[in-house]
Amino acid sequence: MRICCPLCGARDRREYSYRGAALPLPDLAADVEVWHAHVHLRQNPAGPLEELWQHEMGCGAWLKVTRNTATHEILAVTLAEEACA
Amino acid sequence: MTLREGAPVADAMMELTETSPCAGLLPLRIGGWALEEVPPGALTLIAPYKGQEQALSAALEAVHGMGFPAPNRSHAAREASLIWFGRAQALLIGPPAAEDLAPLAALTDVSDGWAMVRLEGAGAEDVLARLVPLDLRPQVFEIGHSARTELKHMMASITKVEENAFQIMVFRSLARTLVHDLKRAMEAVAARG
Amino acid sequence: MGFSERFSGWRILKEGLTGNKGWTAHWRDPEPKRDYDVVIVGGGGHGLATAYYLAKEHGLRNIAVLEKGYLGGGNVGRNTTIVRANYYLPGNSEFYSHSLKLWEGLEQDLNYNAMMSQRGMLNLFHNDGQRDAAVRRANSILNQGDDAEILSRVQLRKLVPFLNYDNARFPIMGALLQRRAGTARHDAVAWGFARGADQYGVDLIQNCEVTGIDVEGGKVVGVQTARGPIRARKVALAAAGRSSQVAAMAGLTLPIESHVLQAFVSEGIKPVIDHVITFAEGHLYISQSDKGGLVFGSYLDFYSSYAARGNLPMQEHTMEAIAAMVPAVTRARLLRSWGGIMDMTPDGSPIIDHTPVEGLYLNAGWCYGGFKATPASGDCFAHLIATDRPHPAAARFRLDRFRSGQGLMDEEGTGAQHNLH
Amino acid sequence: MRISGKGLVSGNRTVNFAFNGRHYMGLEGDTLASALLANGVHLLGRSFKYHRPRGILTAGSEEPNALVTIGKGAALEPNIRATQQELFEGLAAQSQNCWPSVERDLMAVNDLAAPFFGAGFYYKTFMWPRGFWEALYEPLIRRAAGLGALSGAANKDPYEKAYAFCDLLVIGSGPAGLMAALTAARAGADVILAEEDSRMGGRLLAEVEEVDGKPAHLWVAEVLAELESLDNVRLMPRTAVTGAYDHGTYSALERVSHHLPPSQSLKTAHRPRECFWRIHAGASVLASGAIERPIAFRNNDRPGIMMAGAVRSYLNRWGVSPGERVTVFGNNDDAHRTARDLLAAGVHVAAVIDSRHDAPDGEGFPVLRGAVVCDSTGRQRLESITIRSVNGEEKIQTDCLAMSGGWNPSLHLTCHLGARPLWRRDLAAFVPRADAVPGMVVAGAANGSFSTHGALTEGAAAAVTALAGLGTSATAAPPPMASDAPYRISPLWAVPGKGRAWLDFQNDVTVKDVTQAAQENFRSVEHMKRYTTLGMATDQGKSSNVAALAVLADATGRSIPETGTTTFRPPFVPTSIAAMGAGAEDQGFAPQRYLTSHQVSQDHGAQDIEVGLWYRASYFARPGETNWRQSCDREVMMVRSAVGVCDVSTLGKIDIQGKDAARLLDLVYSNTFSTLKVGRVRYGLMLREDGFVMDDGTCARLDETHYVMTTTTAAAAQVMAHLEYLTQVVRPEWDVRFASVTDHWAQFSVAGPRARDLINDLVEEDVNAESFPFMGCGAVTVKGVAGRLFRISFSGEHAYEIAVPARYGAALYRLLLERAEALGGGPYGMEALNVLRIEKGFITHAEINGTTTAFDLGMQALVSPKKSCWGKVLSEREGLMEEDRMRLVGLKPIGAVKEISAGAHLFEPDTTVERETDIGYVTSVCFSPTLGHMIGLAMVSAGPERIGETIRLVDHTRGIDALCEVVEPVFYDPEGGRARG
Repeated sequence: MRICCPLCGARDRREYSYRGAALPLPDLAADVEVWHAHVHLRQNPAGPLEELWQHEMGCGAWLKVTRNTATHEILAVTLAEEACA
Repeated sequence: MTLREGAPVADAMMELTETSPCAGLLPLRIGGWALEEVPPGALTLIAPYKGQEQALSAALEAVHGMGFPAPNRSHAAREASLIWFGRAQALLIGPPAAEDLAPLAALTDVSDGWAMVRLEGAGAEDVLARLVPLDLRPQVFEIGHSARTELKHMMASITKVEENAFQIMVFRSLARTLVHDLKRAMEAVAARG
Repeated sequence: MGFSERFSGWRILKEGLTGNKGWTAHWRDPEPKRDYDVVIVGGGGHGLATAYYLAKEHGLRNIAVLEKGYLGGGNVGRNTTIVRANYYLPGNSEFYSHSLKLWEGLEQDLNYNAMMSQRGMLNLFHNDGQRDAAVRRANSILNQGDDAEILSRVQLRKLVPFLNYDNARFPIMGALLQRRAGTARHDAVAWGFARGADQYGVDLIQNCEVTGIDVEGGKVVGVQTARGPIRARKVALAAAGRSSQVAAMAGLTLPIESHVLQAFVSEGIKPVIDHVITFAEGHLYISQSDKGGLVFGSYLDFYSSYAARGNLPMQEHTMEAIAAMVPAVTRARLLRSWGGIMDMTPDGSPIIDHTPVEGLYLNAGWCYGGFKATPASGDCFAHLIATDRPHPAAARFRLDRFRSGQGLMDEEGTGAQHNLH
Repeated sequence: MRISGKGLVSGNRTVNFAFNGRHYMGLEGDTLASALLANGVHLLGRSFKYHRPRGILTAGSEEPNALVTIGKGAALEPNIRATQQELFEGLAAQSQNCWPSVERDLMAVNDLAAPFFGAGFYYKTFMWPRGFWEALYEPLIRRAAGLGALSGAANKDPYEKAYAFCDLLVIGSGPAGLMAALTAARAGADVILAEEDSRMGGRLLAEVEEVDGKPAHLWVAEVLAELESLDNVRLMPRTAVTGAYDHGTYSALERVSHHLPPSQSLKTAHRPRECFWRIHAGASVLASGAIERPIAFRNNDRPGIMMAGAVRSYLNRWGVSPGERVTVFGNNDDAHRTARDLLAAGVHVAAVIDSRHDAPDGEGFPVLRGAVVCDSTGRQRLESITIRSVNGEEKIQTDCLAMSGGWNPSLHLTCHLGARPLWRRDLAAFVPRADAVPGMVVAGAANGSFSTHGALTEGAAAAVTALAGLGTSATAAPPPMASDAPYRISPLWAVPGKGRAWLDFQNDVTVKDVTQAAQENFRSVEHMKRYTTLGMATDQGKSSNVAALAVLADATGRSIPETGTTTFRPPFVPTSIAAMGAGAEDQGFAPQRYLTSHQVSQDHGAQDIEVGLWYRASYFARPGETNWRQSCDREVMMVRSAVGVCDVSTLGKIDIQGKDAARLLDLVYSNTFSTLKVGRVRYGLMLREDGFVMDDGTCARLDETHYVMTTTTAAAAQVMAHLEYLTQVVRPEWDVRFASVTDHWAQFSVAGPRARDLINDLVEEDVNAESFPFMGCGAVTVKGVAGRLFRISFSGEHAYEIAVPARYGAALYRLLLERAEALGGGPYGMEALNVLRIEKGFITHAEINGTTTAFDLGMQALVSPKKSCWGKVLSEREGLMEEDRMRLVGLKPIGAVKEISAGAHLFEPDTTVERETDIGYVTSVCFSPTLGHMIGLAMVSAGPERIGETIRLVDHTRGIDALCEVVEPVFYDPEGGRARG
């Protein structure tokens, strides 16, 4: 598997680490239900999924990757700082 | 803390001798390749503050004669080079960073944080191909190109400094492993004749 | 209820002498009825075991198991066949202890030889911290009433002399041994439960994908399938790897992320490894099957996936772990690799519980641990379905523990990120 | 029998080799198989289950029978295919799975018991009495397991892994592959041409055929010469592409030195045995050819019964005829080709048996149309076959039967991403889907185009298509003249009749086993395979899967497509663990991190211990000290009474700058850092998103917008990634930068009553209570070097951490030890450090074990109520705030037993010891030389409420059952006067 880092270009999967689904962040003070849902519950689709990866062994950038979990096809990659700003 | 950390204050008082990261490990000559330690000069991480990218690049141009490098690129000038060192980071190698850059970027002295070696010889990329998951074909990774990647299981910075010559950096404490892994790769490629 | 066709050595002899003409189907292929007391979604190990125990322990007969592919085609048929009861946290301790006891009588109970082999499992440790954790675990196991021993480096070397003792990156200090742990022939477990359930009259329906769950007034009334609608008083989900999709049909969002876990088998070689050996630093587990193949695996590939296949970095990591710890077997050649889809939960432990929908029951989130759990999972799930009360051995496998924080079972202490367990 | 003047090895140097102890001669370019056939050796091994005598079936990597063991001692390697192993001077091979010898194998009795060893027999028996399975049955079965044996010694041969990149990867070097490579190469693309065989050319080396008006192998040589002359082409012989993975990644196994004698010279000492390649290709052309399939008939497994294509390979490539009186059996025209070649070479062809009624006429050999072979005789080598036709049955003497049931395209790699192949009736074979692997184009026989002309044309076209996908335009190399004979076949899978007809030769799976599986309702092809073990031998079912599927379809009254498809998973050929794991052997599994003080510590008698990836000093053995405890106790007392020095550089150090630095720290730490004064240090706690404690450590404020954070050694990388997450994903708008400076600073703890004297002895500044108060920090000049000084203590003593750039680390450490020793102190290691911290109740990852909260650790006060922080909300879930959660306390033994141990569990006195009554566990223990007894830290249900109570400690594994008093976790100087003073 290869992911195209917006900064470094296409790199082997082994340079990246995976966090999970890229979900909208709750307010820090949001109540426990909201944080419970954010941290634990997942739509977990068999298909396109927006997820967070970090180019940990490369440039260190966090990426928002849209990837099909059924085929592993990568549909889009952006820098998380831009996507989440 | 204006005193630049790591810089000898007055040589007369020196009692602490220096030890380089690869002391006792290098140089090595195997097959057609030479592996040598690059003498540790000053290394400064330069991380531009928000919105200061252009100003910083201009200031760098002015004081060090090199603008902020694009991703995967490096600049070289006399006794100094500036290599892209990851997201929003460049590494100034050689002279200490000018203090007047401080308002524009976080400057972090990492002069002693890295082991830096130079691998030279025809087909050096064949040696690195044993350790680095990077496309190093000459037409792809040209002189002046620089990448943050992994070397075996270590974070590394690799820069093509000349035809058949690469500068390789890993954290200082990993110097032994770096030399061991490169040596093994050189021996294996050499043994194929 | 007895078995219509008993297997035995005599049977083998008789059939052998008469040209093996007399063997009959291990299970029927019935047409689905229009109405069942219990419909179990998923004909994998857990679904089949659930059907078997519902029939055997609770006397239910009007049961259907709906399988979208072939029986036992899920993770029960793609794992590293390890059976053990060496967990240390309350909840897991009593459950896997119960499971191991069921394993020990399983073959006679099912009249099917699943080749349960209590060859012993060794968890290596490499430093004081790991040793203390192993001791804590061993004491938990012993307090639960199961067996565990701490072996010194010297004792271990006598038992398994071929490990890398003399020049390892992480020197071997000793091991936790559970003698009653071991392996079983994974497919045979599924087939045994299928045959057993079938002989109790359970309808095993293959190639019958569930496409919808019918809920009326907060109560489940049946399912839609590729072979038409089926009414049911109770619907039990045991569709590991697809739990999220199936639950979504009833409007539920689960605390589950699906990840691929690879497993590997080597060419057959004469016996070298008699135990199951695990190497924590590399998350490696390795054993040797009765056919001679080395069977092994390590981490997840770490990214969400429904593609039952893995990628190179984790394959290489797994082989590297063997090269590091078991250099005597590295001339063996990898023959096949495959990927299973794991329901990963935020604490790495499973769920057997009611759902907010009346009559809808959930068995999911087995992470890596599903195979060894098979009998107890079926027994406890059947108990819940039949009595609407949790089985004491699975009472802590609650769906609401993540919300409450009460009774989390994070054996590895890696936290709520699903893929880190 | 070698036929002089025939074959491509003719005239080559002779090579000496041995098989089963007997010595033979072969030719350079021979495989072990061709050399043995040339020497009239046909019996090579025994089958897995029935120990049937077996010979050579094929001429390639699909070989199920001819597996041998090569090498001696630690170099012994089992399961090597004689059909692939190149001959080298001194090669010594052995048969497998037979005892005492391949000719007389006692286990052959299994063959007589065959009726009782039908499919899945073991699922139905060996169950009584219980316990006999492990005791009796299983050991017997295990003894029969496997084919070859490993030596039991560690594999010391060198192996390697490597990466390669190209525009186009061409897999296979037959007509299609060569044309694809040529086309792409001429277009200037970067090409890798990978060929499993030692010699490139594929079937063109095995057939009598003209290409471009010249013998095919000469055309091959010309093409290779052109490819070799181009520097954008990389030829990789002996390299099998083993897997197709996501996004253009392929794996390949190169047999680097299997064909060479064991290395003698120093120069080749490091030459790898194998190399495991990770190839990334922009696109690929799969030109892997096809595999001929056997026909199942009674006793079709005897030595001498071979694939027709293999017979041609041995004849035309190696100049060997596998028999003197050959018969041919087929359902397609290729069979006739075999007869033609043999005849032309002067070999007697007794008959061609063709199941088709419309089979073509023979050219100088008799053709029996509409006939089949229904049996054979010959114990260790074929003697006769029985032919069944309309005129009844007839027996013919023959020593070699060449059979051809048709060809299966080698589409294995197209299945690796999950795609299923399609059935083509006209070929009676599966062919790959066009879109099976993104970027891969399949050409030639692999795609079902079996004529040479078809393969040449398709190969060139495939390269054009593949490159177009990369935006490179290429023009197809013009296909040379070649035969375009149509492929005519009428399916024949199994000849009906009594007895055992083999499908999977190695695993001994017969037609009967498959039909019995169907009879027992294992009708799904997956069920059938798993029940019969068909296709699970070392040949991975390459020659048996499709036929078995057809037999199953027949037995269940379904068409083949209805019954299912075959699928394949990586690797395409068995791949050694050593190659895929190369680099991890010995100590290569993980990088090794060394401290600047390492050598100096060694000189002072330090024993190394791994801490994460680091090596640290465990303790410093002084002359006369006979165990670690003596050293440890001395070092502890030394710190408490004088001064000790310890290298703490492994702690993660993160330099944080920017106007939002303080905000970031308030977010990441549960307590407040924005209020920290410049020049001061504060202890902080970090929570995970789920509210549990992630890490702890100190953080110093160097100036308004500049902090340096310290993490534990274990969590350094995790914390770094966490900070990146918070600043890039959670608060990308904040202006804060950070960098790891862990390796830049050599940092030493100087602890003990004399610490200040020692420090003042080394730094220019006057270090006193005012300039460096407790938890103060600042710049100092150490012997002329600018460094940092932090007055912090992890020992409870008056202590500092002094840091200088790492190049001065060794020198400063040496100096520190020198001065410390002058003050009655010296170095201390991890063991002493651990004792010192337990005496003070300081926690480490033994307590921060991922399942404990700030509340559990008695640090709720560090979760500021005044601000929110990362993880706070979930840390306050009701279930995490219950009084009876396991919470941190101290333990000291009060009963007769004075020993306590980490990992022990805790109970109320006078309760039974079982899970239900378990109320906690011990996290850390040590002998405290300061207090003169053992002490421990523990997590106990409602711990703080039990202070003063007696508790029972049980460690079954160490046989400890002790009574302890539950005490506050701080055992020493609870007021902290010593550290502050």
